[in-house]
Amino acid sequence: MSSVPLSVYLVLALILFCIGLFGALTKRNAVIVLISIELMLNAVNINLVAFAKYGINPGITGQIFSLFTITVAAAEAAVGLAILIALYRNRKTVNVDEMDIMKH
Amino acid sequence: MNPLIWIIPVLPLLSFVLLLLFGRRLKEASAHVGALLTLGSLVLSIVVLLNQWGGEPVKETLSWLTFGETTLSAGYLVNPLNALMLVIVSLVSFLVQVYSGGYMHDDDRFPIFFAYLGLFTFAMLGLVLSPNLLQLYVFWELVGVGSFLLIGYYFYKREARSAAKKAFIMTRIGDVGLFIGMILLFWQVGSFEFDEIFAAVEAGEISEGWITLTAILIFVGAIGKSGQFPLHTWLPDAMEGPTPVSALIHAATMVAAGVYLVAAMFPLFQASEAALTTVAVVGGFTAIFAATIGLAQADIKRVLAYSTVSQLGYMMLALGSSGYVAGVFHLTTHAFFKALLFLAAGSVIHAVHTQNIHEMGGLWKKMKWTAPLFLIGAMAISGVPGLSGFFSKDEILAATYADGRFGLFWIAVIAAFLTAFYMFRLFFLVFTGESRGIQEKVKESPVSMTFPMIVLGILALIGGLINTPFATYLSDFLAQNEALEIHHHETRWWIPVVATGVSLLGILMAWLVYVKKKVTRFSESAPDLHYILLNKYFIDETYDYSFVKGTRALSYFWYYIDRFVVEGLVGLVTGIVGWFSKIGSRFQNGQVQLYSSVAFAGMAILLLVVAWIGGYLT
Amino acid sequence: MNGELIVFFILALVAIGSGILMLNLTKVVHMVIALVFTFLSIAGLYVMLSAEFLAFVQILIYSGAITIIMLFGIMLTRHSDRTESKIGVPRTVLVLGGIVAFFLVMFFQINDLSFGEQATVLHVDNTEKIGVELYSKFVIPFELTSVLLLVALVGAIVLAKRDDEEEAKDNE
Amino acid sequence: MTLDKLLSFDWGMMAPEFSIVITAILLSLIDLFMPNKVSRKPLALLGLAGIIVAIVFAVLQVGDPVGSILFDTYRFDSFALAFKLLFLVATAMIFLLALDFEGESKWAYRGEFYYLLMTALLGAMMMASSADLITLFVGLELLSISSYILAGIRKRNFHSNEAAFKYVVNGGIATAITLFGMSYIYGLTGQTNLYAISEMLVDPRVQENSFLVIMAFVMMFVGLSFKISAAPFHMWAPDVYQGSPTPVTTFLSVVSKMAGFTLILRLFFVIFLGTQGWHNQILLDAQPFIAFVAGATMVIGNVVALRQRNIKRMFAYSSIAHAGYVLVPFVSLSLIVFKTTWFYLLAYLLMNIGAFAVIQFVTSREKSEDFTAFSGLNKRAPLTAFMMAIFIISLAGLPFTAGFIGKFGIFMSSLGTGHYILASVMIATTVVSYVYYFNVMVQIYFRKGAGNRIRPTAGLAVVMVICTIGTLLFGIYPSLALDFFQSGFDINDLFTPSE
Amino acid sequence: MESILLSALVFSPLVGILVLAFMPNTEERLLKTVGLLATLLPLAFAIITYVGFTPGNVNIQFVEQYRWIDFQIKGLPNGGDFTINYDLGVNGLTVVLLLLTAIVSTLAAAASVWIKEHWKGYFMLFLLLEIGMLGVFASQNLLLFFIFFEITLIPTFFLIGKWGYIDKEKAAYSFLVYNGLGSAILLIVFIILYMKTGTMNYTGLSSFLHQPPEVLEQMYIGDEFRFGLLIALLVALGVKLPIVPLHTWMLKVHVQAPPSIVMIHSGILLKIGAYGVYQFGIGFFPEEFRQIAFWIALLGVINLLYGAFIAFVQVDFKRVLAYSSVSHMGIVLIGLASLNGAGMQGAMFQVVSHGLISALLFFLVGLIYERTGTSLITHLGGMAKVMPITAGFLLVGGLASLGLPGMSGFVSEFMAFLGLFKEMPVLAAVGTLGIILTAVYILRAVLGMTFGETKESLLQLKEPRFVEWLPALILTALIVLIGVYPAVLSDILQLTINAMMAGKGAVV
Repeated sequence: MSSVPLSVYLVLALILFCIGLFGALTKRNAVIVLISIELMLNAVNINLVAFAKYGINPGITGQIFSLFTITVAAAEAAVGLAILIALYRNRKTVNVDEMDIMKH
Repeated sequence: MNPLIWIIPVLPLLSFVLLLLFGRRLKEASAHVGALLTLGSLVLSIVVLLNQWGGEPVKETLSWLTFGETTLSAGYLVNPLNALMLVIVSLVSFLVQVYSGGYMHDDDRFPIFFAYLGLFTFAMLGLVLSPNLLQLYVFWELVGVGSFLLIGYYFYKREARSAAKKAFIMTRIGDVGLFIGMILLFWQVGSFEFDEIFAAVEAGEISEGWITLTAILIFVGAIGKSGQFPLHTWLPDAMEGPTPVSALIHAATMVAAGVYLVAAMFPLFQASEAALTTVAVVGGFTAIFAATIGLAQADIKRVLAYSTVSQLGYMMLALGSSGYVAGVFHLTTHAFFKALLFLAAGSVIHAVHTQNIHEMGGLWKKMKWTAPLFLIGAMAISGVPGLSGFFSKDEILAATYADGRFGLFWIAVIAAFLTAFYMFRLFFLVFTGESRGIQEKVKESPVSMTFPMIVLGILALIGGLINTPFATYLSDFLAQNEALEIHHHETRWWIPVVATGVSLLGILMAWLVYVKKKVTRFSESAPDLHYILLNKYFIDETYDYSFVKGTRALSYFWYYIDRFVVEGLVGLVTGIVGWFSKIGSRFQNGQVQLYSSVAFAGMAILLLVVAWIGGYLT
Repeated sequence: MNGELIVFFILALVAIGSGILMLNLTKVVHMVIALVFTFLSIAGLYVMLSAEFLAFVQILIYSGAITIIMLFGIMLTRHSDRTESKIGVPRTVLVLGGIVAFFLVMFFQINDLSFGEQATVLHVDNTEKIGVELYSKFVIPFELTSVLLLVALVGAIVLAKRDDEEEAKDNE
Repeated sequence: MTLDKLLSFDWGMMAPEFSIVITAILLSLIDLFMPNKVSRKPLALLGLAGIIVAIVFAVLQVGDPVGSILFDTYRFDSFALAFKLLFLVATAMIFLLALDFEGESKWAYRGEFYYLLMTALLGAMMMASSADLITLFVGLELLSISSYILAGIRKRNFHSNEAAFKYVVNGGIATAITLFGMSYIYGLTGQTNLYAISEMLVDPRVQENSFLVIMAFVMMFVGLSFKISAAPFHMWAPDVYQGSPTPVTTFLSVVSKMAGFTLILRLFFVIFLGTQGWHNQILLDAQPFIAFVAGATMVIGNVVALRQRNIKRMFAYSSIAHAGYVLVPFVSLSLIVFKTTWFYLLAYLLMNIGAFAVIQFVTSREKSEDFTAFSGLNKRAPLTAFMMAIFIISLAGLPFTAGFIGKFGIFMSSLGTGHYILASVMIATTVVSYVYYFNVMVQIYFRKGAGNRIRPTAGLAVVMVICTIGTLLFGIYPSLALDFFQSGFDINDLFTPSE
Repeated sequence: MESILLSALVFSPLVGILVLAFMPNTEERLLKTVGLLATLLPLAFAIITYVGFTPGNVNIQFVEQYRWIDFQIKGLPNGGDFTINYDLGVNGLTVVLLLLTAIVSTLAAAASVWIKEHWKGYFMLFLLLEIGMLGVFASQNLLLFFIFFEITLIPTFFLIGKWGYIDKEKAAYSFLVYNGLGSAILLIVFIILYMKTGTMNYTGLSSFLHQPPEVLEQMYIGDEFRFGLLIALLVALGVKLPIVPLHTWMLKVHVQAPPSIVMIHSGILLKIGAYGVYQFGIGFFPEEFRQIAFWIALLGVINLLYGAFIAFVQVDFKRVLAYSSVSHMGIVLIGLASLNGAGMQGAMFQVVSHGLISALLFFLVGLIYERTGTSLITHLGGMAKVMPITAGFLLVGGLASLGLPGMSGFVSEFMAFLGLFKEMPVLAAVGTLGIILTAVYILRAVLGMTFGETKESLLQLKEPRFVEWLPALILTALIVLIGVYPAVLSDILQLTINAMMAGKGAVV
């Protein structure tokens, strides 16, 4: 019986998720926005791994799920960054709030 | 015989259709076509009348319209009253058409005029032949249209336009009364047929209240058509039409249709004392009311028009006093002498090209035929003994007296006096004295015009003989109708004396005022009263300010409601959608983080609400 | 309070602290560095959760690869190093409100969530188990992931590659 | 697990997916070894051929029994097949659009475009064809990431860059939210297999935490709502649709959206209805919220579209609105959902691809995306104008078009279960939509436009004609599609766990 | 039993559309001729149908039924059988309406000589519109009705928006949105009925709906729900009819649309609303209808008076006629609300009669507008001098419109009031005010245009040629025919209406 209960991990993940979300929604720098999204995905991973150990039906599946998540996150980060670079090349900016030529 | 009856109205219809289609080619011949076809009707009508003498009523119907389990029929009915009316209508119509051949000679829409006359005659004959209320209503309205078309014959005149419109609308107000009355009666009886209605009344199937209500409503129709107060104002205005039209429609036939209607529905009226009283009071009031207005008018046709209104009131008074025969009798004689008067007036107008009696005068010598004929007419209407009007008026007075409404009796007597006065005022101003206007070449009218006048003159002279106290042919004839209970009232000896007295007094007064000039004219002695009379008691103005302006105001009110409230609400809805659209697209400001924020906030709210509703937030 | 708990709290504090730090720093590079600490402490947590292989992967990929490419990104885009938030108050309120609400709702639910069991066998042959599962049960998503990585690779190249001169003119 | 065991599965059922994968790989290889300056047009044709092969395989599978590989990580059932067919047909037509687009701008000489479309399609197909959270998630991401790249593939174009970036950010957050939800689902049930999850839901330990299940449900739903651009998660869509190359826009608005719906259908219906039937409390609780989302989507999509002048943006809002319509049957929770949704998506596919084909045609010829580019189209290209009119009429849901029957079906499902308010909202917003749809018609038919006669290329023409015929055919005699669906697909398959 | 006559009738305009599609769009005369000829085909079929119809037979005749759409769903109540048939047929009422549609369409096609441009598109849309109208009346099931109903929407939108007058597009949108909303509500009601009963066939539906709750048990539709459906139906059809205050779109259409289209619109399209109220409102929910009959009659009276009052102060003759339509549709409502043989038949007569009369009047408006470029009453004073025949027709039209006996308007007005007086005499008496007001505004407008001094601007005008007023002559003849001998209609209508009422527990 571990002395670290499941709920504590979950709360931690929740906090990280919220931090990531806040960053993604408010940070002006596009790179930070992308990184914040990575943080959100990390929070998910904590959940998955914690559930894999303390969940209702503990098993390796959670860990495998988080492996996939990590991979996908990496791919997403790479593509996001590539897009950002393409954009930067044209517009010379990475400020998210300046990317508004399409609106209304 | 029977198969021929339906031809009577069809002949004028044929004339209408033919002239409408081929009038342009027929030109002058139109008058002949019209007159000949009407003559055919006349001849047939006389045959029918003779057949009715001692014969049985004839009724033929065809199914016309079915709904639910009910079948409405159309057809014709001949009874003594109808037969008499047929003859009057076709006779006057024929004479007027002959007359018009001369009178309208110069008009370039000559054929149309005769076409309209044909239409009118058709409608009038159809009305008379109707065996049921519905069919009567149909022709009733058609008659109105004929009248409307003919009043508006000089369509380019503004006055003609408004007079036509007024005539149609005023009579339509009355018609609605008839319409409602007829429908209510239908739901009481289950039929529009006269005989079935009378049978139901007889059998007491309808309650007293319903009888009174429907009878009065039907009488409202008669008020409109016969120009009774308060719907009388259109009739004098209708004089904007050509004079032969006035003679035919607005003197002899159509306006008498109201009287005819009451007469035809008489068993219904008889069953309700209140209805009869209404008829009598309205008639009596109209008789004296219109007579007073007639005193002050300057237009020859308007004087005659008010005279007509007044005389129609007389007839209503007679009917309302249960004087069925008196009413019908007066209707008949009135048709003769009033048509005569109008035709004579037309002849005068034809000659002097004015209608203002103050611009006439001294025509006695210039119009050898017209003047004596007019005199005959005037004497007849004034009730000079021996002429037709004397007998019929006498009958009315007797009936009124017998009915016991003494107030109305005295009103009738006064009206008789006034009638004599204004008729002879007219006569003296027009035919005696010196010429007051420019009348260089006044010529007597052609034969085509004088001939009908002579015929009518003879009838006005002797027409009264059909029902004298000594020989009650008409009474007996009408009494053949079994549905009626005709009262024979004893003629009191003093009534004819009083009648003769007042009429002679009236003539004398007129002679004193307008020939001898012994008595100051009314206009000078009582200018205020004269002013009121000249302006017809300001009834037109009152109507104008109340109903016409009121309707207009109401219309504008609704129009603005429509424009601003109804459309405004629509505008509001579209405005809200548009505003929402604008807000929505403003929100879409290109900031990607805003997009996500909105989405996330949406999710948070969603979760909160789920939690709240689900009761998990404890 | 046992040692495990202490370790957990330290790691958690580091993770959260660096996260908050990231939010408050102004220099972009600093932010990224702060985040590395978060990633690292998360790796530590994985170890505590009997996921050694994952911890390893976490360090390799997040603290390593992703952080590095992000830094490259920062370098490549050569923008001013500093960044400050310029978003308006209403939106901050919207975001904060949303997040707080979300946090609270979730927090009350997971606060006392416990199933009282744990997979004691997880520690044993952790990596091997993962390998076996991955290549048997999850072979289809695994292969699909390979396609995905290929796509990401191609995409990243296509998008980030500098164009030929000729193509450079092809701007609208 | 041994190789024998692995090989014992009936891999043949994956034939459509395999054809797509193989084609994608082939394309990338050929592209790699092709000389730089050579036109990539043949690649498109090859891709098209690959899709047609896949369609053939798929059609041959119609009526096959339920099959499963490796614990449902791949699952073959009628539901999957029915929707996969739609994806395949749609993508085939998008390839034809892409073929035309190539001529207009040099970016498209690259082969990536085609095989990225292929992989995106593959992702969508996997989303339809799996009953395992992990596979579903990977499929979703495969679709998403391919789409991000496709949106930004005109990399010298400001709009394209911006669209791609916005898409990545929004998509990333959506992914995170979806995953967060999935992690709880996994955690509470300990399973990733949908049927197993469904069974676990009745477990008392899960029941205790049913609210967390709802939370997870909502989060997954929200994440997927991004994909189908349902309000308030729709805001990225207009920008991304406007900035992306038109074939990609078409793909996003048709295939990607349909995949989203497919995933939602499978995920929620299998999880929540599988074991407990139609009266699952969780789903019933969630009903009003889906209804709200559907209503908001219809309102916002249609109302905001009124003010749009950019034709692609206008159709972006239009497709948002259509997402709202498709969500309506979800609320009604009856078996009719599948049939109506499927038919509506089929109709939507035809009319929307058709409309976008015309839009691509007109905007590329006019060099303008303003909706006035359509002015006087009936003079310059009468037949195209007529076909556009058909698509618009269908989108507006007027009769004798597939769109009408589709809407009719949706009404049937919502009114049959008593969702009168939702149906009323749908009706009202449909009427609003008439205004902007007919605005385009007014441009086409009432306004005088300058310019000469223009004619579409063969690829475009084929797409337009197919879509027109389809729209009319399924509008006049919808039984063609309905009977095909009825006889070929037993949708109860969905609820039959594999052995 | 299997006759394709009705299909042939409904889709016969397609022939014209196809022919036109392959014609060059510059040949004005040719296109107009073909357009006109194309409308003769449906007219011929309509006449065949009318002649072939057996008035004594109460059943639906010329039935066509094929399986069409099948939303088969397993595991639902009703056994999941959601089949919708292609289902045509006529009864005494619809056969008349079909004939009316064909006649008015042909005459409107004749009135299309005044169309100035794009004749090809015009006639194709025109014929499409005719398909829609014919279909509406020939349908025997709700979906088909609805489809044809909506079909009329699209061509009308274009016909107004492209060939109308200055403010045409606004009018077109107004038309579209209002009618779209109306038909949308209609669709909701239809589908609810469908889902509750599993059938869309009129006969099937009404027999289902008239079963007592004991028989149907859970399937029985509650009374309050029925009221809801009925009211929704009335709102939906009220837009089309139109019922105040849902009428504003119609004014725009009447003023802005080309005369030929207004002939169709006012002559036929508005009548669909009336037909719908009769067929669905009374046919499906007679008991509920009876309970709200007073309110419907009240609405009818309001329509009647409201339209009449406002028509009185309009300066544009087209607007007078537009409000006059509002007013006349009040009579339809009155007749329907009375729920007895007289009233219902009156309403149906009014449908036909107003169709002819408004077609006539709008035809004349077109004729006049073509020559004078105006329809303002004050600009047209004294027209009778230069165009006596036109003025004559105008007068005839006006008189017909104000319900002059001897013309069709009277018969319908009379019967409607006859019906209402039996049920609600007081309300009916108030309504008769409308009879007077109608005379007032019609005469004001018609006499204002024809009588009086002739305006100088009109002096050069020439009377139109015979062929030009031939349609007016035909319409007048029909109006008079029905007015003089209403049995031509009543014989064929009566049994249908009786059957409807007898079956539905309404009092005959």
